[in-house]
Amino acid sequence: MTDHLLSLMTFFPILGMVALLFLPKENGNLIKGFTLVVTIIVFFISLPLAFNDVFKTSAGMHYTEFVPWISVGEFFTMNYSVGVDGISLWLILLTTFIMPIAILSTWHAVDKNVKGFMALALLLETAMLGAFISLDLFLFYIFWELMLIPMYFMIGIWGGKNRIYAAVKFFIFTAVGSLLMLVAVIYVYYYAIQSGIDMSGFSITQFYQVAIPAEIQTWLFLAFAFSFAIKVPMFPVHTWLPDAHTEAPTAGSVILAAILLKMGTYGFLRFAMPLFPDATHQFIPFLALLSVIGIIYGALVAMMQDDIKKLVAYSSVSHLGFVMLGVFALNLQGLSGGMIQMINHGITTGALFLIVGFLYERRHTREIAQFGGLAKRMPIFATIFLIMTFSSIGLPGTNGFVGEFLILMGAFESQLRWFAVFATTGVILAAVYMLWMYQRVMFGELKNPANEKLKDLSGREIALMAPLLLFVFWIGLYPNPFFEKMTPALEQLLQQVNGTEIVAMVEPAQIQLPELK
Amino acid sequence: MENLVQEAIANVNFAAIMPSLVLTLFGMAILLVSVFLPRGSTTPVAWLSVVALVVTGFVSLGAWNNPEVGFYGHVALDNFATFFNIIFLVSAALTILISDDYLRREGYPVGEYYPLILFATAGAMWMASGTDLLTIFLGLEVLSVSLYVLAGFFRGQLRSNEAGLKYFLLGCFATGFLLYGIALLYGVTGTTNIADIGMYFAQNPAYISNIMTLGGVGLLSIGFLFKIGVVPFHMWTPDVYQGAPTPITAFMSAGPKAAAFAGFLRVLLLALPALQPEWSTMFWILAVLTMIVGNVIAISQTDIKRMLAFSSIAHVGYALVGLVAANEIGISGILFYLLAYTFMNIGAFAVLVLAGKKGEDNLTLDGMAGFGYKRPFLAVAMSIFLVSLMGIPPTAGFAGKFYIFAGAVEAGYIWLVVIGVLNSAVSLYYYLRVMVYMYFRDPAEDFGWVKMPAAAVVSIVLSVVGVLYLGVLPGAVMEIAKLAIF
Amino acid sequence: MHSYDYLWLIPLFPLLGALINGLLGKKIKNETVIGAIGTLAIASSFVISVIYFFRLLGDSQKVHEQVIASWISVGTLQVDWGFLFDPLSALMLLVVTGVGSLIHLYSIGYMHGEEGYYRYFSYLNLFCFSMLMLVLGNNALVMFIGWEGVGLCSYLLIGYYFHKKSAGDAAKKAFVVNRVGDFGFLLGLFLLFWTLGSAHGVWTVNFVEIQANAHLLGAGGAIVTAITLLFFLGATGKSAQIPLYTWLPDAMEGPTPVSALIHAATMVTAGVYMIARMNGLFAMAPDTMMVIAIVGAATAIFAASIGLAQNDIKRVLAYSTVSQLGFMFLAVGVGAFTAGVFHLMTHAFFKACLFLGSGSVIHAMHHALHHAHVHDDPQDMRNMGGLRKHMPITHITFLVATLAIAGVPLFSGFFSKDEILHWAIGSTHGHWGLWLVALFTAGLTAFYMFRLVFMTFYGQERMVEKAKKHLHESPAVITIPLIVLAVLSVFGGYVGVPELMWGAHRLEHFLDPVFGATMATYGIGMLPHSAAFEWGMVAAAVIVATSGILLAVFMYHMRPDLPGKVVASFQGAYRTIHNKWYVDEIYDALFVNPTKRLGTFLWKGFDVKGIDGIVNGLGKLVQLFSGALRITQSGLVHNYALTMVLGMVVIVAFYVFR
Amino acid sequence: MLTVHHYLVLGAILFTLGTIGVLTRRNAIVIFMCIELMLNSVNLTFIALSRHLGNLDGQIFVFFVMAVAAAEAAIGLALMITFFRNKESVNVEDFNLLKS
Amino acid sequence: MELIFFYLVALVAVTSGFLVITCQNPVNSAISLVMTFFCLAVFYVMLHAPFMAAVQILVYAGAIMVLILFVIMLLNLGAESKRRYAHNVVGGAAAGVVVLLIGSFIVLRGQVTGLVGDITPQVIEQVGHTELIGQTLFTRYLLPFEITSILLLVAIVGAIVLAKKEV
Repeated sequence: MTDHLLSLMTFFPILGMVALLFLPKENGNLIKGFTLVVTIIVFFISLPLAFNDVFKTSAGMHYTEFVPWISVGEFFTMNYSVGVDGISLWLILLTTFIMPIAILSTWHAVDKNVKGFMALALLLETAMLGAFISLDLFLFYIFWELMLIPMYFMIGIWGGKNRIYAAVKFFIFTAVGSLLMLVAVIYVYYYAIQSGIDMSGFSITQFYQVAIPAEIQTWLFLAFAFSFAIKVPMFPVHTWLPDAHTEAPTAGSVILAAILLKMGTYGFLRFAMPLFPDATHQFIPFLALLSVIGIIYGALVAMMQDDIKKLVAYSSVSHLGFVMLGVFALNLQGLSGGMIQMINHGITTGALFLIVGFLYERRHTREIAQFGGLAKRMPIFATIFLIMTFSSIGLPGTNGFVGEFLILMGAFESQLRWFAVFATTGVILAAVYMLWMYQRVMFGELKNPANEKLKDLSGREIALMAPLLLFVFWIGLYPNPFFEKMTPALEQLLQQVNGTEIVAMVEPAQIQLPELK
Repeated sequence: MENLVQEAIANVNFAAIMPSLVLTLFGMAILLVSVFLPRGSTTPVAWLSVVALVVTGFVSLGAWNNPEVGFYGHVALDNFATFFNIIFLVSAALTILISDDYLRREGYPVGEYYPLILFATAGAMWMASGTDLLTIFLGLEVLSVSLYVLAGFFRGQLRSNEAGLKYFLLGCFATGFLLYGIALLYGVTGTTNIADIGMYFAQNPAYISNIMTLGGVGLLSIGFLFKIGVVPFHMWTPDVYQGAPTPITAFMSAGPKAAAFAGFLRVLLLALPALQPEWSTMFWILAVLTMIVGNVIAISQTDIKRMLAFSSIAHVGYALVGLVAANEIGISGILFYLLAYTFMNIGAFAVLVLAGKKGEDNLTLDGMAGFGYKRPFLAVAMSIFLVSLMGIPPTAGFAGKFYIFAGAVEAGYIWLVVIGVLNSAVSLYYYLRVMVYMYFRDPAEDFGWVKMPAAAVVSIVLSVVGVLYLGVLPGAVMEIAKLAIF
Repeated sequence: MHSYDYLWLIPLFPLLGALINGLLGKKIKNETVIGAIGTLAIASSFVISVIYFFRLLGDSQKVHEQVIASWISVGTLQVDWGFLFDPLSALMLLVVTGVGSLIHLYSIGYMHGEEGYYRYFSYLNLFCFSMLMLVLGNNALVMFIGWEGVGLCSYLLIGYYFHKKSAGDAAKKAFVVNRVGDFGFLLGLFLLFWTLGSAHGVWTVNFVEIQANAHLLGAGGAIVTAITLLFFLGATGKSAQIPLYTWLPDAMEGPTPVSALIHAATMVTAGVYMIARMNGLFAMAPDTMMVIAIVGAATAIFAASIGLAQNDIKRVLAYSTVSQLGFMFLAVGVGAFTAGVFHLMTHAFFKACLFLGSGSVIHAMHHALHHAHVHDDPQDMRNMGGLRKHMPITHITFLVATLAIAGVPLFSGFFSKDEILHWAIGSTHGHWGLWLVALFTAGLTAFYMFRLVFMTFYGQERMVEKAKKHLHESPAVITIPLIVLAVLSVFGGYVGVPELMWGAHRLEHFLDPVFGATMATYGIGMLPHSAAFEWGMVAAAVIVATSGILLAVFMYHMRPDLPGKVVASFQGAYRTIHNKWYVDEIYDALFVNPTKRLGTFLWKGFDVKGIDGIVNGLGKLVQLFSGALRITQSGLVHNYALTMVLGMVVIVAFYVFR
Repeated sequence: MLTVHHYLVLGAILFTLGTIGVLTRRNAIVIFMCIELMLNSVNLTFIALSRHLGNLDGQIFVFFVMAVAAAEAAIGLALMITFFRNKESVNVEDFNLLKS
Repeated sequence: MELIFFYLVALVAVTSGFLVITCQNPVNSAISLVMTFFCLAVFYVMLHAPFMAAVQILVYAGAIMVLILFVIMLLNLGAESKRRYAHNVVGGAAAGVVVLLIGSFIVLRGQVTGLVGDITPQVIEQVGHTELIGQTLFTRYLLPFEITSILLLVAIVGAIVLAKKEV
């Protein structure tokens, strides 16, 4: 069982999807319920990972599986090679954790073509989990691209009125980046082969061994980084995000914000940085600058939004800027902060999108000006919204603080000191835009008669938010269980990126560079 | 005289032409059958043709790893030829499966249609297995003449006439260049046999730079480039693809294109390997031009057939990338890609066949609005084909593109690959647009074509299976493609 | 060896109270029960605080740490959930829980009948919890939890009447301005952590360790100055000093007991407490000390000047709070940590008393106006006057507290303020300029406080006739806290009677374990002065205070027409200070509006037009290109053939002329 | 002395004439005739080369080219007839349904 | 002598070729083309390929051109073409000139370097051209010959399918 835990977890949703196709199309609740059960089962399958203490001590990959997949003689091989370490562990759990919540959120939100939506959601889950567990770059790429299609349809079919533009923009932005990455992936592979490494597939652990000259790293890193930066999204390639988020249905936004964006940051951690350490160091000032610009820029733009969802979307840009800053700090605090902030963003922003969804379901508008004074009618909602707002702001005691604090502290301790100083202003701006929004929506007189009859949260909706609330405070008050399992992996990553110990397997002189034509 | 006869008898090796022989015999038999069938009942002919193709397929497979040569070195049934034969047979079979009901719908239930496809397939086989420029030329002509007829098959339809005539005039024009090139090469080497030409240049490297050689190669290339549809010899493609009956368009985009590639590859790799630096450079430029022109023009198309025509130009550009690389991966990548392309493109056209109304005026983007809700099965299939055409995993299109680009990267053509992927990015736009219309727009009107003919469904299902199989488990076929190159 | 094992109970009780009221309050409904739960929670903490306080008095070891659990443990950063119990925190605990308990009690009566009663008590308890965390935390991060927690509760309580836009605005403003301060606090913490760690190998955020290792940074260095200045920026936010004081007057939108507890007695003094807590650090940066002293003095006089011209009873008190906080900062700035803490304590007593008194007045006025069906502002002093007849207890307690704040001898404020004045001129870090400003401010304070008293309790009854008969004294639950606080306002100062006045200054000795070492190490202390000089200073203070009072008596009691004339003759000056020196407007123009404009520009200009413009422009470009290339596809066989020939020519030429 | 180059140049000239015809004439049948002219020039080239090289392959090739030309003529003219039936024209500028 | 004769015939061939592309009436073009074909037949004879010359006349002039003329008549195209040139006549002519330049360059500067075989005029005289062609065609070119049969079959079927009036 544990031998194939990861595969079971990853492909169970696909099985569910196939089974789903045989359910009657008309019975929406049955389909939703079935999907919910599938995702919950996946969550329980993934749960043993969370309780495995091996991650506290060992940085390596666990639960590994290896099946030869494509092999074309001496041309190339690709393997189904998967595993999990302290970095991917949490993202996997985040995925399996968020999915049932996202599905549950669709209960009243999705009513047309339910079957299609659920099938896509399950396909998406497989793709996301697959990307997180892949240890073969080619496999990763497959899953990475596979994520695009379900999301594209989710936005395009179940989205708002500007959905087509948003869906196409989402698809093209993301695909453009990943196509360039593909070139780099192939290049790295042949580089490794030509430098005499007997590659078994596109194994990343073997790629780590390749000593690539700095000037080549530069280009490869750029290709990878571009792809991941779009996904993160970093300034200035973020503009797909507000549109995608605004138009996507609630569940789509939740998945997009909570998990899909993490693909980008995860890509940096897993691929771009350890594969090309020299280039990483070379580009850190630049990327950190973009992160900081993203933080401030996202916040300033978020401040002026009049659509709640767009505001939350821009706040994502800001928060992901924090994550990237922490990652680029390249020390344990920054990285841990970045990691925990990824989880935080998943929980908090996911929750905020759910909250927006609640409002939208009730009022069919997301325009801030349409609201005001809702706190009076919806006290429970107001409380939860408030907690999530402050979690987003990074109030100590909530999860947001732990992440931001560590990121800023990590950045401050690294060469990015001045970046950290400017990034800290994001702390102020976050309060400005979140509180202003909260005030305009929840406070004030209840003037709009359409808001008079708003109902407070239902049991289902509270059940949806409860686990998220739990994690807001858990991570805020006692984050050590999370840290202790990611630390060994992060330390190893640091060694790879900063390391003095990278052993060049081959003398650089021996390597025949393919000539650029 | 006695010797001559002995020699001639010794050279008659039916094993070397067995697939095409079987196919032409079937073709003639079916031609006869169709004469005796009552007017309008073409279904038996169609199924007979499928049987013919299947039988030929088994015959072809029997030749795998069992190369045969014969007829004074005019043909060689090697793995290369076999691989391409399978491509032709697959494309012909898929085409025939979608044709039957289509012909009836459009009002041309003519039995000769199927033998013509079979003959065209046979011609393609001669192109792939011909080892003499003459054989290749004749194969090309059999193929082309059949296609001229098939493109103009709907004789009451002006569009179809125009397509046939344009194809005919430009095709003959290109043939002139091809022949002139062959003549010049003949002048340089004194032979039209590919192996002999290769040997001649191997023995007399000085003559490679003979201007007549170079001019001959240039002119010769044009004949093939025209058939393949490489910019600037591509201009017939959109018009003909748009005007021809849709199944024929599907067929043309897969089988004949592959045939031209087969002949061209054989000529380039066996007769002219010495000129590789020259033609690699030229194909570099042509590949870039082809990709750009195909993709860019496709963006502004609203007729889906025409859009797919431009997209097929772009795909030729991708395949040419493998030719630029000219290494094992690149060349076998072309083979793989052509097979993958066969499935995905014919699949896409098959969906169009079923989506169209009589006269096919509705095969525009607007006409596809809401298609996903009216015909969910077809729309899902279409989406899979489009995704494959985009080159998104886990589909055949991605595997093929990966294969070819890997070859180019290995050969060091990084920038070419970068241009290639950027072009893929451009292509996303117009492929996505079809999906946008199918799923994200509300249905404009009802679709007239209610019946889902079993044969066409089989064709679509086979295409889907092919696309997904080649996408998820491409290893086996890639291995075969690797064994199929010289 | 004494045991302080149950220290964690002190913050726990209010937290429990907050949770119970917050989660179940809506179900409980009964106001008495809710109020009792809230009050009992904080009162229990008070009891423990008192017990532990006396235990500490008798304890030889004065500094106790208690670690509950590890909070964040990432590499070099090790943060615990830990408490620090030493004389300073013990004193603060008493003030917070003590005053807090009284205000809870008071609130039971004051908030009677308000919607969301449970919510109010939940927030109030939560505030106490946060404040206690702030006070008790043994490291900067736990303090920061409290620091931000009180900010949150402040936000919630200011915004308690959230249906009023002004309340929402004020709440948001308070939080955001505090965030600016937090920006400094965080950066200071980073710089401190990093410097101590990387340069000296001490990776810590623990106060005790910081105190012990601060000297490693080197006195007077640029880095330590930067660290302390950044921390001070944090303090200016929380404690409403220039330049971040603007939120406090607006914060008066909250219920009056909240103003008393949060915006007078406890939260706003957190900055002072923080500096006192890290005295070892601040003492090493004389430049920062000087800045603190100057900012404190400037704030004191500046806020006092605004207080002169306000008519809203709570606003006057608010500016007076800002001004008094300025005094405290002046104190810590000149090295008089004890005096600062001393004034913090006495100020908590008398200012809480004043606020609660004003609350009692407002309560009565509101009641009366409400019954009279008049929509006059119950907080506007121009509608009051002569209330002493109607509200004798309130009047007496208010008067006592006013005397205390005015610095009338023998009242608590006298001792603490006198000590500050004394240090301002006489300490190693003092300066006569500071003293002069402080002295003048003391005079202003006396003046405007008595102006308030006279306008409220004396003179004509200016309220509407119908309302007068509805005016009556507040219930016992309100007056009892008033009385207790009034008593404390009188006698609270006696713990710090200086030697000069034949006292023992018990407070100074009590706090010596906290400040003593620092003062000795960095040579902070009083310069030697003759007794005559010192008595002179005392006399000056008394005279100035008295003159202020007398001026108020003259202007607002004997010649009520005079103020109007004065105002008329100094129209411009009056308008300026009445409008708070237009600082809010200046801030709006300087920061708020440009930020908004920048945000709008970045969104509509840069994001939509710029980036998306480029992206969509690229798309458009490709489309244009596509349109152009399309034309080549003319449909004409000739053109196709011609293209082919040209292609042929180029290809052949390429081969031939290669 | 009559060399193979004479024939080759003549072939090139005729080929060019054919090409020009294809490029400039409007009548599809004339265009087709021009193509025939091109093919014939190629035939001439083949036979001249064949003669010069002393092997028959070139002449055989011509034989096949002729067969191909015949087949093309049949098909081409049939296509023109069908087109003419629908459009009353064989002017290539009337092939204007499919474009851009 | 031979050279002069060559030039004379070549002049006729080129002139008639020129007429093909310039004549207004397609019939005239066709006649000119037949003229060219005859000239080519003459050249074939000069090149010791009498059989090819015969086939040239029989197949081209006899069959193909008759077919073309037949179609021209059938469609009654004689009077129709007022404008004989397309709009891009200048471009076409210019392109033609370039083609000519390149073509002549190739054939003049290129060397005919192929292996010289043993079919000399003497051999042809001895064995007979038709026999030689026949032998070669039915031995070495057996397969292409058979393919041609299929090609012609396709052409027949195709022509019937296309030109047939109704289904």
